[in-house]
Amino acid sequence: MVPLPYYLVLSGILFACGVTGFLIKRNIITIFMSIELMLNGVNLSFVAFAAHWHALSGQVFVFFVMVVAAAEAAVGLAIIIAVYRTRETLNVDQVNLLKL
Amino acid sequence: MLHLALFSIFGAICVAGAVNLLIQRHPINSALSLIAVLASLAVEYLLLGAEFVAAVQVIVYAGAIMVLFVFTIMLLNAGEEERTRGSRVAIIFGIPGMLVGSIVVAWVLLRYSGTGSVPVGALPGPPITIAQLLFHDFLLPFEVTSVLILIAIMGAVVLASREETPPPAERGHI
Amino acid sequence: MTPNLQLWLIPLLPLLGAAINGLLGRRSSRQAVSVVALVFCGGAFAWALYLAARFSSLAIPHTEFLAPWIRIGGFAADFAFYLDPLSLVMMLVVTGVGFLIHIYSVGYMWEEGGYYRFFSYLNLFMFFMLTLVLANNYLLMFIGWEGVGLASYLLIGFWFTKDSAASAGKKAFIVNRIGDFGFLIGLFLLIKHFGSLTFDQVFAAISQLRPETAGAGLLTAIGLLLMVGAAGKSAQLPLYVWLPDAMEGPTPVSALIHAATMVTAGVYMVARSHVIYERAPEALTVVAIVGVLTALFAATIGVAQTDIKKVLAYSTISQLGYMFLGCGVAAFSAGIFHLMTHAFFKGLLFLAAGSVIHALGGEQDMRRMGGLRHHIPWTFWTMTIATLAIAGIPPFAGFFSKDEILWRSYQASWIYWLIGVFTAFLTSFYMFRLLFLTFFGEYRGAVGADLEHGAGHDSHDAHHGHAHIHESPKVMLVPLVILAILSVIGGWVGVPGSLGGSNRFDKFLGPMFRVTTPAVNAEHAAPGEVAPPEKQTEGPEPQTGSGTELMFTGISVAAAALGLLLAWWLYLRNPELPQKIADALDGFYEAVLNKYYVDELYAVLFVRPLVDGSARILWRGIDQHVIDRAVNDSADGARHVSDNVRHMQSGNLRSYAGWVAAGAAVVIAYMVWTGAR
Amino acid sequence: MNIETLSPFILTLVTFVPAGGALLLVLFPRRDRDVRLFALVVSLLAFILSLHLPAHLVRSQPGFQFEVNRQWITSPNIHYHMGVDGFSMWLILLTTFLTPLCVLISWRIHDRVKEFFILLLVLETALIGVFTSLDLFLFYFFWEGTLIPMALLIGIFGHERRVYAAVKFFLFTMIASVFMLAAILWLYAKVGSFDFVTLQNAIRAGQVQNFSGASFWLFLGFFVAFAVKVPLFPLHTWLPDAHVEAPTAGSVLLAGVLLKMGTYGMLRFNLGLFPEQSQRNAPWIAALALIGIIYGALVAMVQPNMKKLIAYSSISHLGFVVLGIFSFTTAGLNGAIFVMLAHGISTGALFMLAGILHERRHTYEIREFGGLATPMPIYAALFLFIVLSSVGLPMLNGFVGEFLVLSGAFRAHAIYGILGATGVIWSACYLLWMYQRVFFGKVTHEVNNTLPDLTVFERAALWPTAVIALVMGVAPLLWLGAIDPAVQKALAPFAQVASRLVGQ
Amino acid sequence: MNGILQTADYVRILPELVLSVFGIVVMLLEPLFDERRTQRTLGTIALVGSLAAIAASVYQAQYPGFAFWNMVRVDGFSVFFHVLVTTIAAVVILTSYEYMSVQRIRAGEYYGLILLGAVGMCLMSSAVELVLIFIALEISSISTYILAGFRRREAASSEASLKYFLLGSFATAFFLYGVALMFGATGSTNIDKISQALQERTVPTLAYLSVALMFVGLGFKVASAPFHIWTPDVYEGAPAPIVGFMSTAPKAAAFAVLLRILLEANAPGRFWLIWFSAALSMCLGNIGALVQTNVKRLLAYSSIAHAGYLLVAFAAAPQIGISAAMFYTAAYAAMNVGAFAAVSHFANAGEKYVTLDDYAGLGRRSPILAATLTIFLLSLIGIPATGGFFAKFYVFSAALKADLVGLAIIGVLNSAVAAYYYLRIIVVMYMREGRQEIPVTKIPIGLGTALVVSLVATIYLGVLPGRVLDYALRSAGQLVPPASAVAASGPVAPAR
Repeated sequence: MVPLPYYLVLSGILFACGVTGFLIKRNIITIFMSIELMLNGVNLSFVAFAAHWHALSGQVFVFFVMVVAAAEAAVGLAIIIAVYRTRETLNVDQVNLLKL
Repeated sequence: MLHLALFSIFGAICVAGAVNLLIQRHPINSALSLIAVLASLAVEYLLLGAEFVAAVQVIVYAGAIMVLFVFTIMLLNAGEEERTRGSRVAIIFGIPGMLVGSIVVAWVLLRYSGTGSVPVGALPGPPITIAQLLFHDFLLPFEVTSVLILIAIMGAVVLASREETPPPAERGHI
Repeated sequence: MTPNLQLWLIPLLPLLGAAINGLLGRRSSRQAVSVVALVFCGGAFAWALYLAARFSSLAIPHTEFLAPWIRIGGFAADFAFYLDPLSLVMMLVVTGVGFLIHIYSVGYMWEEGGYYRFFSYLNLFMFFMLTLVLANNYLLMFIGWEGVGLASYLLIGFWFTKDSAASAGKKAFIVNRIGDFGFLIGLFLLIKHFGSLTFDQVFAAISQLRPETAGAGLLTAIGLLLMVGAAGKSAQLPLYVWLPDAMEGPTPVSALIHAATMVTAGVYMVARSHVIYERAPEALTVVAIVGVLTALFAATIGVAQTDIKKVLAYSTISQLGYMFLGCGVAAFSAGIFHLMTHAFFKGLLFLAAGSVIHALGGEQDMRRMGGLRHHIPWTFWTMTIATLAIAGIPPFAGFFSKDEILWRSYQASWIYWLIGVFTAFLTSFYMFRLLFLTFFGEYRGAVGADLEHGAGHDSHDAHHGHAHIHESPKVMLVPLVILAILSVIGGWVGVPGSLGGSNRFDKFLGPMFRVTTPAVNAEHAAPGEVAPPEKQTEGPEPQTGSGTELMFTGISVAAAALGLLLAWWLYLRNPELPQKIADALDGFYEAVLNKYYVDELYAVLFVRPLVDGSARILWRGIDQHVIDRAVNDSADGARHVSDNVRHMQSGNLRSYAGWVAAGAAVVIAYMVWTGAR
Repeated sequence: MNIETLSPFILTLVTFVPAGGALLLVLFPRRDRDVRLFALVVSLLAFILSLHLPAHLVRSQPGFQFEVNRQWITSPNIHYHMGVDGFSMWLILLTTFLTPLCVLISWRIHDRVKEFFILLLVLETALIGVFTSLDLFLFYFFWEGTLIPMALLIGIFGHERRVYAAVKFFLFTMIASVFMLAAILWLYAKVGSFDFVTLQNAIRAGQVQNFSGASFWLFLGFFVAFAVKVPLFPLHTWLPDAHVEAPTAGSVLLAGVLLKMGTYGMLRFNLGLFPEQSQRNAPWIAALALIGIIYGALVAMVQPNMKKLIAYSSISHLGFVVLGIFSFTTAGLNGAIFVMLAHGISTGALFMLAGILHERRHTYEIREFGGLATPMPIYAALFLFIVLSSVGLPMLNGFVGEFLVLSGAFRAHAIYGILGATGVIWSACYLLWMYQRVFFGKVTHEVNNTLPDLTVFERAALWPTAVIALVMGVAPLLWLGAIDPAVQKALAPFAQVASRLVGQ
Repeated sequence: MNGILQTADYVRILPELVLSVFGIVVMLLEPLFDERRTQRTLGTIALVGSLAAIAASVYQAQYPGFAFWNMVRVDGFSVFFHVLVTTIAAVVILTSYEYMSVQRIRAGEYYGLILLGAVGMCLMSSAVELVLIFIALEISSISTYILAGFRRREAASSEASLKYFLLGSFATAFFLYGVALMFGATGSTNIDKISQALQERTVPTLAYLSVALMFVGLGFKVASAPFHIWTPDVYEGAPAPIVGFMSTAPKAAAFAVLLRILLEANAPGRFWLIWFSAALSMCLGNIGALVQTNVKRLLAYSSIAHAGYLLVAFAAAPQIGISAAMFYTAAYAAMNVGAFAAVSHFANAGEKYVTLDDYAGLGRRSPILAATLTIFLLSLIGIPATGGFFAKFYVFSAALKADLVGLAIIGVLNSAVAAYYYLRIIVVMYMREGRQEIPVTKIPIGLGTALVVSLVATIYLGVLPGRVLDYALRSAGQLVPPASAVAASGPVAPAR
């Protein structure tokens, strides 16, 4: 018997980790991973809520999220490759052509 | 009781993996720790009785997406990330912001009553019922995802394809 | 029923002349121009004479409505003319003297460039002057008032290529404007309290005012303000400064505008407003004091001037002072009387001076003249007559009018009289000085030698290149003669009773000044007023005083004679003496020679500070360094802020994420806070 | 056809004929000469049409006439509501009168002729629209509409620092007028209508909720927008720059008409909608006006640049107008309108004259000239005439208005009249001094000896102004007759207001 | 809900269907044409597709109601946005003709992405189910990510794409989290159910939290402060026509979603949130734009400011506020697409000429282009007789109706300040002489049409806005049930 808030907090922690990763990681790919981390955190709370409300729609939602995540991954990695081609680096701090 | 134990164990692994993702400096390690997170999350789903989701989690995420990641990392043979200090803002505003935000969220979530606790397999998500929803109530979103994926494919092709189109033609005066 | 007198003809004829000459004159011959000018001006004169002839048979005062001008709400000011003895006299003087001077100018200006301009201006002046004297309300009067100012501006600056002339014109206009400022405020007061500017209505309303009602203070204020206007126009202290400079204009102009007519407008206005002044004793006193002081002050300056026209200018100011003194002691008819005679002899003086200058090819400095009486006898004799007249030697015109003023002023206060007499002495002194320096002794100048005189006279020089001094042409002499005659007999219309005369002039004018004078006011005159003037104003001649009056007459004549003798002694007997005297009291002499440095004083006190202040403080200071600066600075400030905002856009992805996260944190915190409440 | 049937459409016609002309101009004529002629014809047509107004205005009836009122947009409830009364009619005529002269005076323009005249005509339409519209929205519409063409005229066809001037002009007026927009919107939100008359009645009847609280800010919102246009003392800094840089025609319309938009707005809207507030704020406004009169004159006196001088002089003159308006006296208001018209004529003419000189010598610096009366006598004579009319010489247009304004101001507060009357002296000082420096004395610069006198077009542009200046001075009743009833009507509420104020 | 789909269901997603079909067709046909002809042909097909979609949306208007078991709801509101989005797509396609041929961009994917992206945007406006909204949002986002990076050779382009993508997904995650919490708070993801749930029960804190998170996500999409930060970089880097597209269509869609979620779902406690976000957006956007020298970047800042103006309408009372917002999106779309069309034409190959200095003397060199651009800029300033004026006007009057005097004042002041930097462009075009000679090509037919269309739209909205306004008002009425209108006007109270 696990109180629902536990799950929610866990998901929250994952989400927070994702945000932190986005903020502190330099490598674009890792940053992208942090985004995935955030999505997973969200998924967890979806499932948890689904259990709480006894509504399967939550789980379906998770399913859609995964699909979206997959699509994003495809596009994102493609973009990363494009950037790497033009800039020869994966460090975000060096991807700052556009500014001010 | 066992339930709580399992939750805590795998929850711990999740958090550990997530943290590890942050502290690892080589993308590969981060990717691997992310996989750990995903796997243990699948277990959490099982605990919540979402077998289908759990399965999909393992197959799609761990199976497909992460492979993609690792593949890209290899392709661009990304090395150790150097600790450039490009952004003060992220540290000065971002981190505190994150902390404040997460604290508030955590406070809300914890204080969020109206929850009993969740028994193991409280809501069995067998494929049948899922399918019911997916192909009936959520038919339209399901179909639309195909568009999404189509776009993703096109995008990948356009952006990542290496075929050389000649550089833009300069227009002369007219 | 009053017949329609077509009064409007009188001002409008000259206007027509001015318009024709102004618009067509450039292409038409001098003959045509002079004919037009003379015909229209003469027409006005003729019509004035006709009216004068009919005058006795008219219902006086006679008002003639021509057209509406301004009418808003209850207020109305129309083009309407007003005929009464006063305006008749003025009208005759203006048209008559004006006409003569027109004739004279034909000769004087013949060689000048811009001939048509001159006559069109001259006619324009006639128009405005006649409007001024014929107006039936103050606003119409103000038209004429400003208009004559304009005309004098144009005529003084007639030789506009001469900078001095141009600035003189400007100076005249602006100083007049300062006077007009006071005049305007006076009018506003009238409007505010009587809701009208028409003489009849205003005066009627005022006669209703009981002095015990607070009207007195108001009337004093109005009186003083109008006085400011008059002082500006009639060149009284402290606004007289423009008149001497005005001598830059052609001499006929000086004769017509700055001696005979325009400058007397102030006197006319004061006389016209006598209803107000009679009820404002303080104002009247001020008028008298200003008048007497001006008379003295100007006379002293006149003593030391060397420019023939300047001497005449200062004597004009001084004579105007007499007129104001006259009005100031409520002897309005006396003032007007002197105005008339003065018009004759001063006009004559100027014309004669002009003839001298003409003869000498533009020479104006008396130190380069002398002994001219053989060369230009006509001019000499007429000039002599005029001098005698102005000096107040009986039986010439000036004597009677001046004497009457002095007598009246004595009745007001002996100080007035004393100063008056002294001024009379000075007057005759400097006038005879002028006469002697110019016509006696031997010739000191050098005509034909290259003369450094204004561009305006170049043509003269060209014409009189051969060094021989010649009498002026007939067309110039005729007016001289006529005016000379007038200067002799002009005064006889006002022979005082004491001299066995019956002062017809006073009888003619007196009534209109007397009617509105309620006896009651005598008592209510402000206390401390020495011999409240109303008592004597135009009261039936105090026969008892005739003896004393004779005595005073004698004194003033003596003073005049003394002046004559002194002048003779100094400038004919031993001509080196003046220089000695001058050296003896050089500081004072310098001051007098330089007109007490009044112009310089004004420059230091008003002009410089105004110009510099505007330039430095207002324009560069406030306008550019405060207001404009503020505007531009705020613009720069905005740009500065914008630059800082730009730097949020560091271009670094993680920073952006930082902003987003921070923003999200704020939003979340706020929302939760709201929700938790 | 019967002329009477024209009356309902006349305003629309007068307003949009120039714009239509501009449209045709876009499409048709190519050669510059045709463009000029066409523009001239159009503007003259507008003028002739506008003559219909005074011809058929019922002078005895104070209200709005020639009204046209159609629904334009249902929500927001915006009407195409136009109408004129004694105030606006003359300003419309002033506009239509000046525009042909502007066309004539701009005959020499060679660069981008087409654009120039298109902008000019569009500007005319916008100006007329401002004076005709009775729907606040429509008013704002035209009000902003004047901004663009004017700014472009200055910015494209102006002189050296034209860009700075144009931007300054645009921003100043723009920023100020948004306050008015805010006020208008507030009124609309509360009353649900933009119609001037409706609003007026609603306010008079006190049907606007929490109006009393907001009225001051509303008043201020309108006032600021107008004060900048006038321009009132501290807000005037855009004017000299704009004038100096603007092309002649631009300056003429700017000084002649645009500035009047501000004073007209005060008269129509500040007094019309917020009588009480107007009464309360009159003291400081009058103070600003007086400062403007004296300050403008003094600064004008020391300007080395002819056009700047004229610009500052307009600040001084417009001060008279504001003073008159906020004296709330019959004379004051009548005078204010009359000064508007007179100033429009004489200052417009002055700018034309200055422009003529600039065309010949390409400078406005006074010290570049001197003794011009010798080479160009006719020019000098006309210049003097206009200067005198601007100085306020009786029998010319300047005097009547100033006299009325001052007497009105004096009636309101003696000190207003006295301080204002000093303006009479100042104007003589700066204008005559300038005239002397430019025309009198010997010719100082050799170039000036050869300056040609007025051309036919220039005379054609200048004579009408001179004649009108004279007529306005001699027969002001022709104008006042129509103005006075409107003034009486406008002043009607102030009686009650005064009593109410006393009550408080 | 029975298991059978009626034709009505399909009609109610007809535009989306049409668009996706044509998108796929374009994509498939691409290989069949050779390099030269591909551009024009495919462009034409895409254009036809979008036109058909417009027709479909108009036709669809006759069949209001729910479809696919309460997934989408066709009402005036959604139809409005359908038409808007599809029109924008059409105009952008027209704009792109020339651009593509110059840039040698692969037409198939390009047009395909525009069309399919439009599908997502249409769905966003009509979806009433958070799942669907999320997916639609992703579709539109992802397609714009890709389009932003279409000039792959340019480092700037791909960088823009990367930034947009990463930050976009970041924000999406927030939005998703919000959805999850909303699901947790109400047990449903259907907007109507949610609004019911929120009305019958006392609103749990969780709901507030979720609204906050969703606002973060959507605020990012509409580029409202403080989530505007990405806009300038992305707009600068992305291809000009695409900027025209993504600054209007996805934004409009996102605003539609925001409206649905905030107003239809009657999200609690939104008032001050929007208030501050609006004020901040206006100020930051305008101030930031003052010193920009790159026209695309300048317009990016201006779009932030315009998002702010739009949010003002959100803060105002629901019904009139919604209609104001709808009108604003339309007007803004008209002028901004037009402006970027002009910019993209002038920018020339490789987008060389995008700085203010390049625009110097444009008024002389190509008066037509300059004039049109001027009109768009004037409209952006908000000069009468242009759509921009009425948009602002309507928004501010709505705000004042709701007694948001403060916000309205901030708004008008900002619009006055904004005048400065738009004016700078006009000034440079007309009042400066061009320094270096820049090739000015004559306007091709496609672009010309695009310009004319947006010009006409701008002027029409500026002179006769009545019809559109009325339509917006009516559909807003359908959108907001009176009950929620009352409830929503509740939070407005503190403003007084």
